[in-house]
Amino acid sequence: MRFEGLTTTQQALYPVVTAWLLSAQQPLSETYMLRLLNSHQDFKKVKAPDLNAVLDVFQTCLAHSGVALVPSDAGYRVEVVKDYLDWVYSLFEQSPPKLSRALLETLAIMAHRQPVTRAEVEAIRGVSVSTQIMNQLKQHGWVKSAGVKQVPGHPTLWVTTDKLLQDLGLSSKERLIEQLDQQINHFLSDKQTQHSSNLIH
Amino acid sequence: MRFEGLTTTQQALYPVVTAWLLSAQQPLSETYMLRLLNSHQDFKKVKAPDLNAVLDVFQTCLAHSGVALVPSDAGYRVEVVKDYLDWVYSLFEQSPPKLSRALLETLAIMAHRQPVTRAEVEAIRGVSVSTQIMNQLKQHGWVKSAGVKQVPGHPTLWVTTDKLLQDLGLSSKERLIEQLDQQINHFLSDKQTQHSSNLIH
Amino acid sequence: MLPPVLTSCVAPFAIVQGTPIVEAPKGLYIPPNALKVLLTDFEGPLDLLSFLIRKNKFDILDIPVFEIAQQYQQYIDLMQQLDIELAGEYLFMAAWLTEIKSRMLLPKPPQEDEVPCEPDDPRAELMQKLLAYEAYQQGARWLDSLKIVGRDLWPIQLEVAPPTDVVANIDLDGLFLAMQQLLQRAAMRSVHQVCEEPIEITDKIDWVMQQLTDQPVSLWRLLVISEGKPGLVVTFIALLELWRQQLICLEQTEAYADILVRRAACVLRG
Repeated sequence: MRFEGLTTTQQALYPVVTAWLLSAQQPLSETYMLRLLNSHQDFKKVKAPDLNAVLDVFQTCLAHSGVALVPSDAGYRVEVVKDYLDWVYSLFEQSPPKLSRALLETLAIMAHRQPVTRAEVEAIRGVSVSTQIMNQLKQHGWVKSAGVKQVPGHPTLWVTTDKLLQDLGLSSKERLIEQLDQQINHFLSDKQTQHSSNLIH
Repeated sequence: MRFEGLTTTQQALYPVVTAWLLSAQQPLSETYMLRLLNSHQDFKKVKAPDLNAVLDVFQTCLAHSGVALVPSDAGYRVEVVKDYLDWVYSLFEQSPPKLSRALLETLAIMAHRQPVTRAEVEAIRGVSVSTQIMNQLKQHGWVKSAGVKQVPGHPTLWVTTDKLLQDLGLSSKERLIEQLDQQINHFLSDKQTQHSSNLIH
Repeated sequence: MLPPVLTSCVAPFAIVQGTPIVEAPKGLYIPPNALKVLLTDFEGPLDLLSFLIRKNKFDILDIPVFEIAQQYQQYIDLMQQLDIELAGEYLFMAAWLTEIKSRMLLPKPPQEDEVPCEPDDPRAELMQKLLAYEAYQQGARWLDSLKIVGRDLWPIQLEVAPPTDVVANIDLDGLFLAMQQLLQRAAMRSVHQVCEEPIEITDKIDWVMQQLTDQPVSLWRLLVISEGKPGLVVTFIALLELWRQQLICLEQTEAYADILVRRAACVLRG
């Protein structure tokens, strides 16, 4: 299917949806995208078939490329095709991969609130923490389980490790927590100043 | 230009290069991609025209979408184009940052004079650098401390980061300083010319 | 009433249909707030000075100090009338300008012929400072003209989990940045939320007690940013309630220091 075959609304939708799919760091469900679109004046009446037509065209565009639009239970996600992963890894050899935002956010919460359950992290982040991220954190040796929480379901409690402190160049866990505390204080006091300066004008 | 118009080698190159461009964490220069490709058995003989043909097709595929393949000083990068930035930010529940004049002035001085202390910046601006500005610069990940100056009080020395270069699309710190130098010298010589012509008339 | 400074400027303050307007039409009202915004927009005394120089089309390498000093003083007076809090730097500059003025009034010592008087120019240092500052303003404008990631564009970086043998770099800056983004999002969310889930005080009390150990914990750690203001209030009430029941101790070593919270039991034991 080609772009030219789309309706005017769908053509207007196309850049928005493609920008989302390529920049989102987690799968985007159809429902979620529709909700976000419908909340906007221009796309109030967009329905699932419109979205699907757009996704079809995007899929066609990505044909032959090293990435593909992959649907899963959680939603659509653009992923590097397995066959070309090794090529992407060869980029990492030159410069080690940066950690994803989702991973760093999860780690920051775990460090600050430890011991903490995965559900508690999710409550703060507002989105779910994927198993992939938990595995990466464990693989790097930055978090470990420290028993279970005495609530129904007995979820695992997570704490940060000495290896994380070493990698960050910090002397103690207290220091790490203290530094994160400071960040929060800065943020809150900045907000306060911004707020009061808004009031002046 | 369409995928079908590519040579066999170029067709084999296409998925590799597209996977790179969409997953790389920094802009990729032509030279860099060619070097990486040539080091591999299959692509020993790949030359710049092959790469360019592939880039052309990719560019065509991205037409109408919310992202574009953009060359910069530092290399090629796929980016969300400005018109759709607000949509991406709405996905992340954020809004694009505004950069105040005070922040940009402070950054220009820090970049040009690095390593530099806050007091030195203040001496040039003739006004104190607010903690809020320093925090914003740190939050963008654009400046970091690099030890202390060996003078009484041991003030922190500030330098710019690699993230700043990436965010500005510049290839190196030298390039940043050089460009600022040019701007500054250009300005100063302009003023000098104006001054001399004032004296003559 | 129009402040005198706006009418006394030589340069036109507006151009209407090609005709420069030097004097404000009578009865024109500038809301004090708008004026305030204009005046608080200056990034310090050097910025104000370079604005005045630009506006009057003066030569920065040959500043007419008397005129500049007078106009500068008018702005300062105006700012004070409008109760704008003036940083000390502004007053320092006013004093400096006065000093330069008086030094220029002193008779020059007899000079040997053909020796340029430039090095003794009392204005030299000020002009040098202004020049350097304006040069960096130019640098800032150049930075502003660039396409900046985050503000003007968003680079696409599909997430690829690294192979197991690759060691990732981590640093505190990265962690701080993540924390920052998290807080920003939480702040945005609390603005957007129309109806919020109520946070029960009894739940909060349970939760707080779970967080506490024998070790003192900073009050900040008990505040859940994503819960917004209602959350803060509920946490506060929960803490007061626990304190009233003598289940926790609150400590503050000095004014404005972190408030530390801990279980009361350890105090009894200690």
